[in-house]
Amino acid sequence: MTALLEVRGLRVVFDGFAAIDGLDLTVEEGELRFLIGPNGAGKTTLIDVVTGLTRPAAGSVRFGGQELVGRREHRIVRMGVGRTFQTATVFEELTVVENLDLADSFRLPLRSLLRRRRGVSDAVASALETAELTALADKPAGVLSHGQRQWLEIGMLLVQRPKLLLLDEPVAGMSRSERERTGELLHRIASTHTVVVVEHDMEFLRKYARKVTVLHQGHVLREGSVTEVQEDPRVREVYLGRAKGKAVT
Amino acid sequence: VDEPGGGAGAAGDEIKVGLLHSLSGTMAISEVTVRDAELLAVEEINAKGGVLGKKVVPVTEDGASDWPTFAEKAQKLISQDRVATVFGGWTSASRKAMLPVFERNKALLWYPVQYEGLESSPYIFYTGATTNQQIVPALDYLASQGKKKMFLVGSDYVFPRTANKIIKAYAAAKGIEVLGEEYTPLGHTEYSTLVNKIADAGPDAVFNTLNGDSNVAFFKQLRGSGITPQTTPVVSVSVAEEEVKGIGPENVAGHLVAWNYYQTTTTPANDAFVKAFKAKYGADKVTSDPMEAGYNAVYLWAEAVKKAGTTEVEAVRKAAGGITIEAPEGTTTIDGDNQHVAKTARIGLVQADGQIKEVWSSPGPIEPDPYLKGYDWAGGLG
Amino acid sequence: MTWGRISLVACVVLLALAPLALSPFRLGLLAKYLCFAIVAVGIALAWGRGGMLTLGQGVFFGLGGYAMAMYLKLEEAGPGGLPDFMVWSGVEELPALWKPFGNPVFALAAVVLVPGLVAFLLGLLVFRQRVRGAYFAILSQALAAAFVILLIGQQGLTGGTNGMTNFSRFFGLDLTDPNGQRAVYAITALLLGAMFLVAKLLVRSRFGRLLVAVRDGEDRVRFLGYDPAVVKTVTFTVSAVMAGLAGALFVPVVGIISPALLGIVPSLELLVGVAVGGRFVLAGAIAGAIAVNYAKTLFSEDFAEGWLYLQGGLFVLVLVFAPKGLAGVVDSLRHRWSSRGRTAPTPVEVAA
Amino acid sequence: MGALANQLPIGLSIAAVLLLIALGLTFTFGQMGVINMAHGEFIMAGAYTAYLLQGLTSQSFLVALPVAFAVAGVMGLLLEWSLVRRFYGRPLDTLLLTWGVSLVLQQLARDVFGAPNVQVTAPGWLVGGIDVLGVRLPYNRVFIIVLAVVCVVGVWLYLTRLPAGRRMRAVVQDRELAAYSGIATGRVDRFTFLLGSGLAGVAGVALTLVGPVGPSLGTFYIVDAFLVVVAGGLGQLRGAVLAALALGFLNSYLEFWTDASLAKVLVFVAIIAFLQVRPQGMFVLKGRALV
Amino acid sequence: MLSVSEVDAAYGRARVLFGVGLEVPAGSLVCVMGRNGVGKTTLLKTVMGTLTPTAGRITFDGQDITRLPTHLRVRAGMAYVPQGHVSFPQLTAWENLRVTLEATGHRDPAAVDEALDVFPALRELLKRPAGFLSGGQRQQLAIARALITRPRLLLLDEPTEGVQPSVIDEIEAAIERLHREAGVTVLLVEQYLDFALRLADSFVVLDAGEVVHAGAARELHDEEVRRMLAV
Ligand SMILES: Nc1ncnc2c1ncn2[C@@H]1O[C@H](COP(=O)(O)OP(=O)(O)OP(=O)(O)O)[C@@H](O)[C@H]1O
Ligand SMILES: Nc1ncnc2c1ncn2[C@@H]1O[C@H](COP(=O)(O)OP(=O)(O)OP(=O)(O)O)[C@@H](O)[C@H]1O
Ligand SMILES: NC(N)=O
Ligand SMILES: [Mg+2]
Ligand SMILES: [Mg+2]
Repeated sequence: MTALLEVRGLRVVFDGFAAIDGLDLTVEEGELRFLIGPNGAGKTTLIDVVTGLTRPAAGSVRFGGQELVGRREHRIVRMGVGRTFQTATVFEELTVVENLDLADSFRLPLRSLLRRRRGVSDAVASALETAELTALADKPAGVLSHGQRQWLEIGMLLVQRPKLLLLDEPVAGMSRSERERTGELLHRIASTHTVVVVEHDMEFLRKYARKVTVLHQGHVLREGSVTEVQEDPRVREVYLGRAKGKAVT
Repeated sequence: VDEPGGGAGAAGDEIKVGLLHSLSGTMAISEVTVRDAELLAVEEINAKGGVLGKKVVPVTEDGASDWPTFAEKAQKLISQDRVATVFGGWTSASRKAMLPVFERNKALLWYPVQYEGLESSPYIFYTGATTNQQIVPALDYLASQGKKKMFLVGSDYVFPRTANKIIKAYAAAKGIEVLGEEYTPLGHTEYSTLVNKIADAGPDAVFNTLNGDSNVAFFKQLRGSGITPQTTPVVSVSVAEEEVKGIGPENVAGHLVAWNYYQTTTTPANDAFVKAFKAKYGADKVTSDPMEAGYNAVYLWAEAVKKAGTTEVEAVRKAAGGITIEAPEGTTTIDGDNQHVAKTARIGLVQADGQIKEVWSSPGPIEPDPYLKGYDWAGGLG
Repeated sequence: MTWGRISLVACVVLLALAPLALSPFRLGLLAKYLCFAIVAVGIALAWGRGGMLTLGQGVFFGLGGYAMAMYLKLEEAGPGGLPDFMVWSGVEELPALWKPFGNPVFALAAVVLVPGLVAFLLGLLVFRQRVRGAYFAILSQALAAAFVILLIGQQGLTGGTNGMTNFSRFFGLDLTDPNGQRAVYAITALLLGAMFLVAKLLVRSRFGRLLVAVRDGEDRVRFLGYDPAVVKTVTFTVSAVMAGLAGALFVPVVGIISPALLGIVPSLELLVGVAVGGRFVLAGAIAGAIAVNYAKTLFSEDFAEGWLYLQGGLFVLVLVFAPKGLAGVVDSLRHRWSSRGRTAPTPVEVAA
Repeated sequence: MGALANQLPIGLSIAAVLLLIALGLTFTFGQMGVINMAHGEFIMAGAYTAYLLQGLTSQSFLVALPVAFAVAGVMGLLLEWSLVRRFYGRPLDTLLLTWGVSLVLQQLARDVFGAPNVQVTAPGWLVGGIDVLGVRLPYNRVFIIVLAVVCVVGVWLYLTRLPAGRRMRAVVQDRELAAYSGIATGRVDRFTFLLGSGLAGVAGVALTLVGPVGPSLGTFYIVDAFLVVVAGGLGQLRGAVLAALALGFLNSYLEFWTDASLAKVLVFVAIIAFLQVRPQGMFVLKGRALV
Repeated sequence: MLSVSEVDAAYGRARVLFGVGLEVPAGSLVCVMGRNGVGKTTLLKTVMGTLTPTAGRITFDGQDITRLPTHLRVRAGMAYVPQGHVSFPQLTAWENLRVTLEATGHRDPAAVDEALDVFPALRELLKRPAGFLSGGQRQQLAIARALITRPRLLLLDEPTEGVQPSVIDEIEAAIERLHREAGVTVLLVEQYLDFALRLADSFVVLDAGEVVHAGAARELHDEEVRRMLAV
């Protein structure tokens, strides 16, 4: 296995406050990595930096050997990095299919963009199925419920066919059964892609995680298997809480 | 289907005439009252039995301070309302926009405001001053007062630019130094820098061709600057009683203006005009040169129609030459060749009460010379 | 046939019959409205679809108009001659900027390329820096103000406030002759049709969807791998080219081009038609532009002094009661018609 | 050299005028997101208030300041209550809406006061000027500078120190959440509009010292006022002050070296250039949410 | 204390609630449950008055509040933590709290301290604009903001979403304290069954905008209810 994502000496400063401070992180090709850590540890900020939304004060982010820092967002997407957002954002006035189709078409040259969409590509069709949105395909995304929106967003990420997927709290606010579905989907995707997931849901983590990285105050506190991480007293101290680390089953 | 040209407008027992001025926008400040004066003249003429036994019916249109609108509305008055003639315009820009419309349709426009000359359309009668009846006498007056260094300030459009071209030719010939020449957009209101430039240059006099609202800002901002009428008078050619009112007399008092008529001009016709105007529009209203020129225009046209016996354009044009009326400004005669009128030039001093006192006048009406053919120094112009 | 098709055909027939039914003066006015309708198509694209409220469309209208006017003026002045305004502005030699405009091919290309290029450069500078919404609107408004001041300040080059007027020929057509005027009308109507089709195709394409996405979530679009600045710049450029073409035809139609047509107020008036007609629907924008300009002519003829009340009042009413314009009203009427009988839930007000 | 030095206070006074007219917009535009094109007409209303009041008392000019605040403020309040409140969240529509209103108000002024300009006589103590170190300072300019400073400080205190200011910012940022926090949002909206419009009225009184008083008064200033707010960054008082100063000095020196027309064009070019360097100056981060 | 009867609600044309009825006795802790998109948030918004019901009646303390403006409901003693980490983004965290304090009836500054004691992590963030806070930090702020009003009825819409496990414990403890010690009545929407189970006295299950089940908390162990909550 080779390193797909290499973060080295990363530092992000906002108004004198270092949200990320000396972070190093390596994600191998094909990995399913979970990222956890206290509120404000810098998880979302890390994703923001990798995807070009935030500029670091120092450090480098290499993706497949290429530097990402300094590139514009859409360039990074075109290199094969995709993400979702902590609160799902879809285009409410466009239909579900159109949302997916746009995510699928970014590789088309401007010339073909000027043509009308005819039918649905295979990728879009299968994403519709995966997200169980086939019945709602021609509805504007604005009418979707919270959970369906999150699914649509995951679907859009899938048709984008990125090499690296960054998911920011994909199951937050989802009902129990939808969490399960998402978890299974994650597993399937992870067999062919590299995936980084940020989550606070420990139940979900225990069920689907292999390798976990714990961030704290902008740097890596611990890296290891679910059990290793869970037993680590420092992780308990800053993140899990004294009593409940294993109380919840 | 429309047929071009005038001669129309006299259907039945009415004669329709168009009044085309800006009733909205920046120029409304000046033009509304001109329209009022024209309406007064129409009313008076009708009271005396009309023209050719027919009642004169005014059709009002708004040029909206927008030159293309002037052209469009002129076309509408001509081809839709079939007016016998149009009285209208203020800025030279509006006149230039209307000119092709009148020429193409062979219809008549009466233009009532002082302007930059160098024009003589067969389908326009110019009842305001051309340059040799206003600007040149003003320059002569300044020269006679020993003013040797001048600063030129104007709005950025054809009238001020052309006027200043003439002033510079004059200055070059008469050994007057032009220290600066500055233009600001119409409607500009920030003059502190310009005032500073003037103070820095230190002229004997400022020649002001600003138009409209800008005058207010200019004079208000000039006042605190230390430049006084005693040391450096400003002579304005587009500031009349109406504008003085808006500027605030205390801000312009002591400065000079150049026109052909003031409310204070003493002629029997003027007494009647001022009285009638105040009676119709309110005692606090003032009369001014462009208003008077608009008022005259209606009378001059009426006389020409009477002489021609028809409102037909070519006949009226032919009849117009030599038509004379006793206007508020004095005897006024149409020059048949260039369709301007002979006018008396008057230099005035703005008083603290807002009225303008005549301090000099030409010995008699000056024949119009729009191309300044009678002036050697003006050889290179137009 | 759908309702849309039927009304489209009806409009085409009406426009085709107009030269037979209207006096040359009225036909000229209609042609003028059609020019504004062409601009409206561009605005509906940029604003309705792309969310770019451009308050400076007069600039592009002007660029197209001046390019055309320069050619016509030179044509009229003849070889070696000077346009009339240069003579009275004291210009003695034809300025270098003017020289290529003697060539009709160059002038026609300039009508398209100059507004397009200016919009492209400006769009790139502004959109890449993520200026949007109200900021873009105000910036474009300032652009209109600056452009007008620039034009006015260069009297020898542009005719200053007067602009250029007095055109009698247009590519061999006699503009003083009713037949020449009819021909110009026909060209304008055809161009409007062509622009409508171009816009329609654009809206229906993937690019059109992308544009809507950019309007509703510009930042999100970046994460789909598109550069919103490019999408916006392209659209802005297309709408500018439409305005430029309209300006170029305006010159023979109305016979004048001047800064007074290009400033902030005229640019806003261009928007009014689009807003009244409905900015989300191309046909609505066209209908709105024609209707509002017709209303302006009508009102200002009959109530010259009350025109501003009517214009302002009408505008406020439309925005308050029909925020999606006439097209929105038509749409909801159609909706009500088709859902009659069924019980529709009463709309609920979201109070805060 | 003397003239060049003179441009300094001129730049300052242009900045003061710009700031005074733009200050009200920090409320209606900066805080509420309403592009109020009728702001210019509220300025006009303030100026006409000064016109109507003159001669009534010996210090009618000073009396006009609070009265104009009230008159323009109430006009703003009525505008908010009758129309603008239906338009929250649709800033671009408010632009068109208030433009319609501004046309009506202009015509109304024309019908009530007549198309020609009216005159407001400056009080005696504002006539003339003094020379400081060879630099000429007209009293009316000094007055405007002082008034601008007073208003800026007042607005700053209001926005940052007073509960009412906090409430206002809260409502603007999230109307629904503000209601959940117990804030009477409707009342806050109206009051905010009243303040912003009232400041326009005050500016109108001050402008009678240096410019024309007529129906078109507002149109002369409105574009510049919006530019100041935009260049300064929306809702940023500090930004607006800096932008006004920058535009003031830029204007004064560019006009000195070139002319008034070119200066205006160059200022626009400068703003576009500034954008390339500091795009953040032009918009405010609304947190980390995507737009 | 709160009674919702036969309430219908809609967003424009889309009807979401159908004759919902609900009783929240004083001093109780009622949990609303249901799958995604069944109308839980809509119900709370209707109770808070940002959505006016098209039919039905809502009373608080025996008073009809169906048409009462939201801010008056808050002053009457209701507080609401909306779903999804909402804050005033450009106000600092401190200002977020302060502005709420000033708008409430009691205006006791000690309330701010009490709220911050529940979320000590917030103390270091007070000067930061809330829009810059992380999702979980904002959620903590949102709950703190509601506590500041010293409500008698507290409505929480998925309060644990995006919050780290240890803080979820803190929230649980705080709700418990408020409920047991201060006697605050609580209406809770929660997806975490365990969290809900530990706190609630009684529960209501919504499905497709209708109440399909209501009962005491212990019944929640019933397989039937679990099934109801599944897709
Ligand atoms: N633009 C900004 N300005 C100031 N501080 C910021 C900014 N963006 C983020 N922060 C701070 O940086 C820290 C890291 O935030 P981040 O969103 O990455 O946390 P997180 O790990 O995703 O937390 P959570 O689990 O709550 O989502 C937080 O303390 C946050 O307040
Ligand atoms: N603003 C809106 N406009 C139109 N429909 C809406 C709106 N908000 C919600 N809905 C619809 O109303 C229904 C109920 O939504 P609500 O947010 O109340 O669900 P919920 O039970 O809170 O779901 P979740 O668990 O995902 O938060 C959903 O079908 C949703 O699509
Ligand atoms: N003729 C003028 N004053 O424009
Ligand atoms: Mg996060
Ligand atoms: Mg919900």
